[in-house]
Amino acid sequence: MSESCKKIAILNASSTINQASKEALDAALIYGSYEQSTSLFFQGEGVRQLISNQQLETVHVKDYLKTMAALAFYDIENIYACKASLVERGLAEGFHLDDVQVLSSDAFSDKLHQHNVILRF
Amino acid sequence: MSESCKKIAILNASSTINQASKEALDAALIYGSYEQSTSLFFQGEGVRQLISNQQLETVHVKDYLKTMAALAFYDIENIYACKASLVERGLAEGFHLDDVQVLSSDAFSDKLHQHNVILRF
Amino acid sequence: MQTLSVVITTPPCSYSTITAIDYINHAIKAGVNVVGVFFYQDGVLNASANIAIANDEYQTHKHWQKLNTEHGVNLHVCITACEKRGLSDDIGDTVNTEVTQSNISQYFTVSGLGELVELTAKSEKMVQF
Amino acid sequence: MQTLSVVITTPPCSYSTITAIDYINHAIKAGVNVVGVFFYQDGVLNASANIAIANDEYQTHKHWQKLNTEHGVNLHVCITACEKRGLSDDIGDTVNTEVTQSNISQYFTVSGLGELVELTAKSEKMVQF
Amino acid sequence: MTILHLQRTSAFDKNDFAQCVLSIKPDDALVLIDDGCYNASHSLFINFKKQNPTVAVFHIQEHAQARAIEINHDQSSPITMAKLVELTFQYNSTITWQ
Amino acid sequence: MTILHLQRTSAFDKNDFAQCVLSIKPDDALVLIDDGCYNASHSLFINFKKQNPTVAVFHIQEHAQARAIEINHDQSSPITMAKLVELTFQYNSTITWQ
Repeated sequence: MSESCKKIAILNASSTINQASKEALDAALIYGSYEQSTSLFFQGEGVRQLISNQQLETVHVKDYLKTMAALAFYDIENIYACKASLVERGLAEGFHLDDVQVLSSDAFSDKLHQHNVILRF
Repeated sequence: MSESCKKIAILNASSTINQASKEALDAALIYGSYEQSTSLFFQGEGVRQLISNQQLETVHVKDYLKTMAALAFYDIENIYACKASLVERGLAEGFHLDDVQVLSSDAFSDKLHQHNVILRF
Repeated sequence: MQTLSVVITTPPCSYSTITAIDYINHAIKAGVNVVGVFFYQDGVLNASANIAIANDEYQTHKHWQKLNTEHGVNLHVCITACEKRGLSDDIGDTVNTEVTQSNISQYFTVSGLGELVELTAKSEKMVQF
Repeated sequence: MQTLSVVITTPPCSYSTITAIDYINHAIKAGVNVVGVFFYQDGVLNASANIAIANDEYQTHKHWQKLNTEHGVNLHVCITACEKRGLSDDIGDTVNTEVTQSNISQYFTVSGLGELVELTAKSEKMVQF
Repeated sequence: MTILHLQRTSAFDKNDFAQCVLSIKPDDALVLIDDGCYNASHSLFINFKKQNPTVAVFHIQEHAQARAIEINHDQSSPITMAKLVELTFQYNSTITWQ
Repeated sequence: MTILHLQRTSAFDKNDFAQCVLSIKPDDALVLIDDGCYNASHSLFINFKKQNPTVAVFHIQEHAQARAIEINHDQSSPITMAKLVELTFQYNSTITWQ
């Protein structure tokens, strides 16, 4: 692996029961496993991925959300949620992940701007 | 072909440069060629398919809109556009097809309700 | 007997397709005669013979197969929609040029849009997924 | 020299893919070094060896082929994303069980997500389409 | 004739639901399916319910449960997939908003 | 750092553009691509322009032309695909809103 001090942002925009959301997480974990500085952003319908008590197995979908527990293992510690997206959807901040930072649209965008590569799924 | 006095509605909801729009038209023409009573509805982004002076070849897309001229040949004469969708998009009624009936949301829905099978693309 | 046809436009790895399969299974359980399923647009990708989904995930393709083999449900794919998406029943073999191969699953019937018209005529109800 | 990688997530028959190819061709024309293209999600379907698009329509797959053969652009497909969508380089042959076949186009390189990380590291810019 | 409207997308993401509510007549029914269940908390749905209190509205209970969505039964009746099959035959046609 | 925002969907259809405009900073640029060109007549775009008159906005001329969209050059500058390649290297990163 060539040296890289790039910061990678994975911007999650799809709702929970969505192949795109699962494949976004797969990409984030790979960046993490290669020790790339990686942050996760949740905006729009993407914030739904953070909500507690979802039961994906009920609709025969494997609970990939559990895999998010591995994020810390790969040193993916910067996890940001857009407050406006949560408020718009009437969602409380009861997340199944610790350490999610809920940010105003401005602050959320500020954080995005600190990254060199941004992929949106 | 078994006898059928069903009325088929193809509800076009996708913008012009979209594979779904082309495949919706293909389906409509087949229904027409089998002498099924078929109507075309354009709503939401779908109304854009009716607009004149589009130049699909500019972006390397074959101008399937020209094929709409064949609709009359297959006796597909009921073509409805949702006025609210046109107004919302600031589109004038300058269509490349004759005989498009522009209807209020209520009248548009009334017409939809006269069909036995409705496919939306 | 109630008759039903279903149109599928979502691809095999979209979770939306699970809902469609669930619906068809419940229709069969309720004694509905499922005349046929017509695969169109990205839905034709369900007919690929080479789908391999991780063992611990929903095996969409195996559920289609089961609908065909155990319940006799006809699975029709639109060949025009197939070909532009990489599926064909007429692939030249590079070794033996006289035979052609297919990468469309044997549980699916290669059809055209005319079959959609047939299904429409033959079924009381037609539902799109 | 400016370096660029491109991530493709749209399928071959989506007209969105034409825009991506147009962009890459213009990058090459401008003297940019296109380090690689990474196909992910439904984008992997571009790598199907059996796409047949009507002659009078844009031949997406031939344009990818041309980018590879004429401009040496590396086309990487994510094999995990491929397999759940029916593409594989390890298909058992029904006649001769000792050989395996591939339905992935020869112009594409079978890769994993690790290649996405490599491309990210090796390119000044990464653009998603 | 009557239509059973199958709403599969979220109005927080796409604009199909806006078209759907404009198309519903008094004797039609609306079923929230898949991500369509998210609409239960969208203003389009809430306004629709206010203006059309007598239109039948259902949601697939398992689809709401999978997404941790709580829907007030005054607003929409939870149903199973088996019930959806029944409904298909009680209305003249269906439209799938997806 | 600066971001080049590539907007590929229509706000008349999907809500990506609403998220895009919330994310644009003064030194960023916005490019309307593909169906994104339709946004030129959307209220989200018009309000964005009013509130951020100095942010650079472009559209791919051929993409607008293919769709018979006329965009006032005061609102957005028409560019070629070659220019888009140039822009890619003038900003620190890109986000594709699609």
